Amino acid sequence: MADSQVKIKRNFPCKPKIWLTTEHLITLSTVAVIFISWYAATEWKLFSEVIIPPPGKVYKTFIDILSEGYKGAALSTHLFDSIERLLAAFVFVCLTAVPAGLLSGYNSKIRAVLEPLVGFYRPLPPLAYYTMLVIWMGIGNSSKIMLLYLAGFAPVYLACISGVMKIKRDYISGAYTLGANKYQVFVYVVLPACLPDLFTGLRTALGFSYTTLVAAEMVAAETGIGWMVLDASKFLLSDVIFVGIFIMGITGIMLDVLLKFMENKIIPWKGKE
Amino acid sequence: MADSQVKIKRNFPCKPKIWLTTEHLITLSTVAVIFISWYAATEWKLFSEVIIPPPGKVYKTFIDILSEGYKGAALSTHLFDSIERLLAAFVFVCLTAVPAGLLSGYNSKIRAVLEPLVGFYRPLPPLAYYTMLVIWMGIGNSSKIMLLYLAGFAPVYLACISGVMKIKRDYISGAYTLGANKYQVFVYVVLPACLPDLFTGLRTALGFSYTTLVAAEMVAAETGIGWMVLDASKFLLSDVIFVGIFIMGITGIMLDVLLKFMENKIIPWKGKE
Amino acid sequence: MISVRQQENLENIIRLSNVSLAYSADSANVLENIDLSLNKKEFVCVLGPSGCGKSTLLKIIAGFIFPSQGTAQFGTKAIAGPDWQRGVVFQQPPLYPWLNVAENIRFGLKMRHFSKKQSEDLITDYLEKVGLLAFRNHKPYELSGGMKQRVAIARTLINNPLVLLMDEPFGALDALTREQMQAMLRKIWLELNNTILFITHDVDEALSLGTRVLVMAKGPGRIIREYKTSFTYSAAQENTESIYHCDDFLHMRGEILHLIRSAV
Amino acid sequence: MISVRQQENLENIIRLSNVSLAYSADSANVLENIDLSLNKKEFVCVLGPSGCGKSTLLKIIAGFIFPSQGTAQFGTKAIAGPDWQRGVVFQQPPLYPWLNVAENIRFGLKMRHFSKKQSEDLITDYLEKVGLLAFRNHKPYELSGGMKQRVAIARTLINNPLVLLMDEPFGALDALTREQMQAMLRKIWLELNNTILFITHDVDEALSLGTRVLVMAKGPGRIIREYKTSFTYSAAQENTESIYHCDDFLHMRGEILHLIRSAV
Amino acid sequence: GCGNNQAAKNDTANETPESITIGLQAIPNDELVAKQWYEKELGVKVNFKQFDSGRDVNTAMTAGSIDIAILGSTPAAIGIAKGIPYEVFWIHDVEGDNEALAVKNSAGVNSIKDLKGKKIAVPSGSTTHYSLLNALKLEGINQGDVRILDMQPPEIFAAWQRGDIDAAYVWQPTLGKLLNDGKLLVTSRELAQKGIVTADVGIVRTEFAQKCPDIVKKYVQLQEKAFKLYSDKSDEAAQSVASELKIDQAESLKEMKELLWLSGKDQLTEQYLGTSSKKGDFVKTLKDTADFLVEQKAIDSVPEIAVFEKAVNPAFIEAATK
Ligand SMILES: Nc1ncnc2c1ncn2[C@@H]1O[C@H](COP(=O)(O)OP(=O)(O)OP(=O)(O)O)[C@@H](O)[C@H]1O
Ligand SMILES: Nc1ncnc2c1ncn2[C@@H]1O[C@H](COP(=O)(O)OP(=O)(O)OP(=O)(O)O)[C@@H](O)[C@H]1O
Ligand SMILES: NCCS(=O)(=O)O
Ligand SMILES: [Mg+2]
Ligand SMILES: [Mg+2]
Repeated sequence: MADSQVKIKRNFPCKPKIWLTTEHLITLSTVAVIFISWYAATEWKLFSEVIIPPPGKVYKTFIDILSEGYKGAALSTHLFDSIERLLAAFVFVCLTAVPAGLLSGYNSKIRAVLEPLVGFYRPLPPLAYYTMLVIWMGIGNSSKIMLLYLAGFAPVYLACISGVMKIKRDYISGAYTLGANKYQVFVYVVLPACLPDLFTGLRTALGFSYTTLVAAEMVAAETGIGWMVLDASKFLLSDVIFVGIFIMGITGIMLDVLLKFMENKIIPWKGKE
Repeated sequence: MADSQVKIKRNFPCKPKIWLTTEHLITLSTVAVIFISWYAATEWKLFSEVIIPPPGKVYKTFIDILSEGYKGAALSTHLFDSIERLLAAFVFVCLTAVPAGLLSGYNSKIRAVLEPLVGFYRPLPPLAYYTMLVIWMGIGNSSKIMLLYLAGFAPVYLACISGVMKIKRDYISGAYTLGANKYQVFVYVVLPACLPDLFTGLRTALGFSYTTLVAAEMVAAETGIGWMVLDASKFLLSDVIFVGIFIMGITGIMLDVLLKFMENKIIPWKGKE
Repeated sequence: MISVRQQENLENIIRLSNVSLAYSADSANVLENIDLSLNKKEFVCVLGPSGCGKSTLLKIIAGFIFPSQGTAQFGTKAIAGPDWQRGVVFQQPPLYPWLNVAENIRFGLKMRHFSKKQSEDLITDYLEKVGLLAFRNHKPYELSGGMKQRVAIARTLINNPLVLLMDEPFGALDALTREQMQAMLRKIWLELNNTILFITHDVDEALSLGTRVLVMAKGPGRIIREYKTSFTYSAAQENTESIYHCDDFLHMRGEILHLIRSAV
Repeated sequence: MISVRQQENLENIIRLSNVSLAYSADSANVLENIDLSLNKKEFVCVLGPSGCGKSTLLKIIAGFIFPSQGTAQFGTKAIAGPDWQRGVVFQQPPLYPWLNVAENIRFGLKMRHFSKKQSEDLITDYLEKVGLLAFRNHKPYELSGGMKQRVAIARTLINNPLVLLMDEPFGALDALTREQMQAMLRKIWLELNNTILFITHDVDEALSLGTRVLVMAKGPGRIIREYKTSFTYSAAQENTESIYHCDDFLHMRGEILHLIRSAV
Repeated sequence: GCGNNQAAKNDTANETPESITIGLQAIPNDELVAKQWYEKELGVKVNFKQFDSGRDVNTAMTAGSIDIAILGSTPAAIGIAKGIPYEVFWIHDVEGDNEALAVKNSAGVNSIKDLKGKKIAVPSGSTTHYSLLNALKLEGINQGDVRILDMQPPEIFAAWQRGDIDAAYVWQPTLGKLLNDGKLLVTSRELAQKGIVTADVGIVRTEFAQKCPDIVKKYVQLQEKAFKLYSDKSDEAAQSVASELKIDQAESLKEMKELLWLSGKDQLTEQYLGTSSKKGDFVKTLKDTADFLVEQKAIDSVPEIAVFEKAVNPAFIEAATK
């Protein structure tokens, strides 16, 4: 009889995904606590409005900027211009830092040329050499993209080197004994074996480039989220600063989630070797 | 007879270290090429002196600053103050980001609290929130160290999480079957197993903090290498800027080498599992 | 003596009832309808074709994975995770590369707060048992395959767990070392009365060690036959080699080999 | 037929002269004074206690490490690195986790620019040979220990290298699968005439496969005895089981076991 | 510093704090001349903080990190409009020829009107930003007709060299460098004559001013002393500025002369701060500046004139010159 059948709860070592876990609830609570403290702090006027604008005002400013734009450009324009610069830089990073890093890890001669250069410029603050970049590349988008590019290059480059160094020796010797030449080992073994590190590098690089956004938009920008925040800070518009910071934080998280998603799609074997 | 003994060249799979390798020579040549191009470019006056000062002048300025200091403070004071800020931030990073990251990797509830916060602030440009920091913490060293600390926190935190995620499951199950409790697994397995990733994170963080140095010393500093570069740029003293950049690049490399050295001492098994 | 042990054995220490396991919701069952009890002080050997689910079975008892259906119990409690009373020797030994051989072996004792002095003697003892005294301070990556396996064995044995779960522990050992290890394990078992689940692909080994031999078949993994044996007691007393030539042994060996061959 | 092969064998394909090896300048020699030639079409099995340097010897011939003293030659040239003509089956198979079973097996063919069509049939053929047809699209981390080993074997065999270097390739296989694999390897060897160096810890296996059996001792690792054998030809024609009972076999087996035992 | 310690709230008007913090900018005026005397004559320990622009001064004031500081009238107007608790008590200088609109020779521009369609660089939110916008407005040029780029002086110079920009409204020393291949269109001195006054002013945290009026008074007296030194022995004054800015004496004198210096008495006139009972035109200047910034949508709102009246406090000059 159908109703005598007992449904048995089944366990699987690889659990199916649940959409709302305890962890999600904890995260939501954390965010809620922060918003409530923020609201309370401003409600009880613990700080002046210049220091911490109340959530309501920030929201209002957001709506205003959304409908009217900020200083002659729509919010979408600001956001789009920034993202465009970021992505342009990011694409160049992928096209150059990945091969440069993998080759440097693979061939000690190439590393001998590139690593010291990267090691030298890597700790340099963008603000220290930005003037030089403007001198060489002008005040247009190219110097801005260059700055973001330089910020992103080093993390990817170094992650690739360290990825190559960590490859199991047997993966490589195995390939040789199966008939691969140096080039094939590079393409069919080094590259896939480094993918996990590569993605970590790309995610670091994206965050890092984002971090340089305000510096990049400091000079002669008329649009961009970074510029908006900087401009607002000149006029002590802390509500606009907050709006800008929220937009950067949230778009930053979104880009990162996108990369994470791609990572999971491309490297299903991660952590299962 | 003694002279009939033939000396045989011996090979070892683990080669002894040679002090001057081909790679070193290539590195030296690279650096030489850069210096020569620099020299040539200024000698033929391809750029104005304000844009790229000749090596000779930069050297002279370096000697001058070395003997007389820059704006009332000795070069060593500038360097020392910057390094002090950096190291203070770095120590705080080690003390907080490492446990926070390892615990977040180990316990999904802790991660649910911390990861979104880090994910949110991580892409934020220091320049965007520095104003806030100064408003909250004043213009003293604390806001500067805080900025450097925040720059360093995220890379270490994320590296630790990813390190924990990559640990072979058998390392952990093995420890449980040998009698370890959760706490012991953390201390005796998770921590050592993550060391390679931890060091990668620390090196990224140090470079990243360094990168934030100028921003940190932008407001109301009177000493510091970052401040020196920024101050010089206001008066278009490009020779001083170059001196500052060289000092930052070289000390940056040195700190990194130091960390690498420690890494090799502490993790001799890296890449040999 | 044999009958005394048989009587003590009545108490179940591990009990799997109607266990099935699938690695994911959309894949077929790897194990199906497994009913298995390990009695106290039993030495159970598991034989079966490659991929039939022997390691999977062991992982369930160890508490690394949970049955998709059915229940797994240790004593009177459901198995909720790993525990040092169920010691495991893995098919691929996960030695800690940051510890040397002696430290790897000391790991369990340290976790269980043995004093350094207490441990030292035990470690030397076990290093000798597995023939690695000279490699005390070597790092795992400086060892050969068989040496790693022996470190892993010592690391688990030194803990003296109630239940020992061993997944082809002697798989990478040469004939001689293997015999020595078998003798050592037998001796420990006779002295300390652990309950042992021992996966092997060597029928001789199973017969010369076990008090019970399980034969598994695949597609899906299940237990198709059980043999009670007692050659291990003779082997403990006489020369091991001798049991290999006794008729009972050869007969059972032939039967099992036939069974495995025909089960496919 | 046997004598024909013996004659062809005269040509050396691998030659180690007076080889010693230490893993670092301040550690003792792992191998000392190894003189070893592999003739064309020979099937050489290596036996020896755990840690005596079998894998190390194989790594030298594979070209992964270089002798500290002495020379290693492949044909007339010094061995300068790995090469597909010296195919290797590792003790712990380094399958690529980003490729599925079929892709792992196809790896060598792809490197050597075989067309997809040519490869497909070969792959199916070899998957069948190692009994993993059903696991074609599985990822390596979804396989059992023995299944991984079989994928690694297929991956190397499909390349049909001149020299096959195998490090305990059947170590994780159950009796039946092992016999099947042995038969398969023997067949391939007879048909394709590869030269094989086969490390094993199973004396029966060595005797039933090899045309020559080397016995090594440790401290430092060296070759202490060589046996010429031809049981493999009988095994190829008759039932394999039968050779295990023939007197010659048992005699040689006893001698080798005795040798290994006394060498310590 | 004085009043920094909330716990030690004390009603006695004249506390002597342990130390005070003064915010400086690199402007060749009385502040830098007087700097040498502070430590000795104010009778407290003095910490100096160097700022790059008025924007950072506003931030530090909000944080309560400094007690007395100098900043431009534009950032001062922003700060007051935003309710940062400080008062203007002194005018260090009125911007003269040190801030000017320069145009590159190659741009082919001869008057402000020709700037249509050109790129003009200016540090946003500074005195020159205000001056530039007003200069354009006076000539009837719409903001939309030109491209105004926010840049800091070093980048202005770099972009100028490359020909990326056509004009820039900046201050010394960058201004001088630009003029090597450029010419002046208008200076802040000329604008001041048309009522577009920009200045560098002294501000004091309101709380500090109430608690330690004596120190503020003494501070004003030292500015007077500097003014006198500049009028009587300009070489000596120039020397002290030169050593502060690490430039030579002739250069510093030249730059000092580009500024309009005011004595305390000047400042008490109608034209500037006025008196406590009747505040002068500077209140309106600040309010105008703020209004203008709202008009330009740089800030969102401006308070009543009364707020600016309250924020301008000539009482310390009155006390000092008594
Ligand atoms: N993580 C996994 N995900 C999916 N399938 C798996 C996983 N681990 C094992 N399997 C499958 O489960 C089956 C049994 O594997 P198991 O490792 O238990 O075999 P075994 O009997 O131990 O074999 P061997 O003697 O070769 O070690 C195999 O078919 C294998 O493909
Ligand atoms: N990477 C290494 N560094 C240092 N010593 C090593 C290294 N690899 C092996 N050895 C040492 O060399 C000796 C021989 O090792 P090898 O792996 O060749 O043994 P084996 O004969 O293959 O043993 P098994 O049968 O256990 O696999 C051992 O004593 C081992 O400790
Ligand atoms: N010359 C005044 C500069 S600022 O204070 O307006 O930034
Ligand atoms: Mg298994
Ligand atoms: Mg080996």
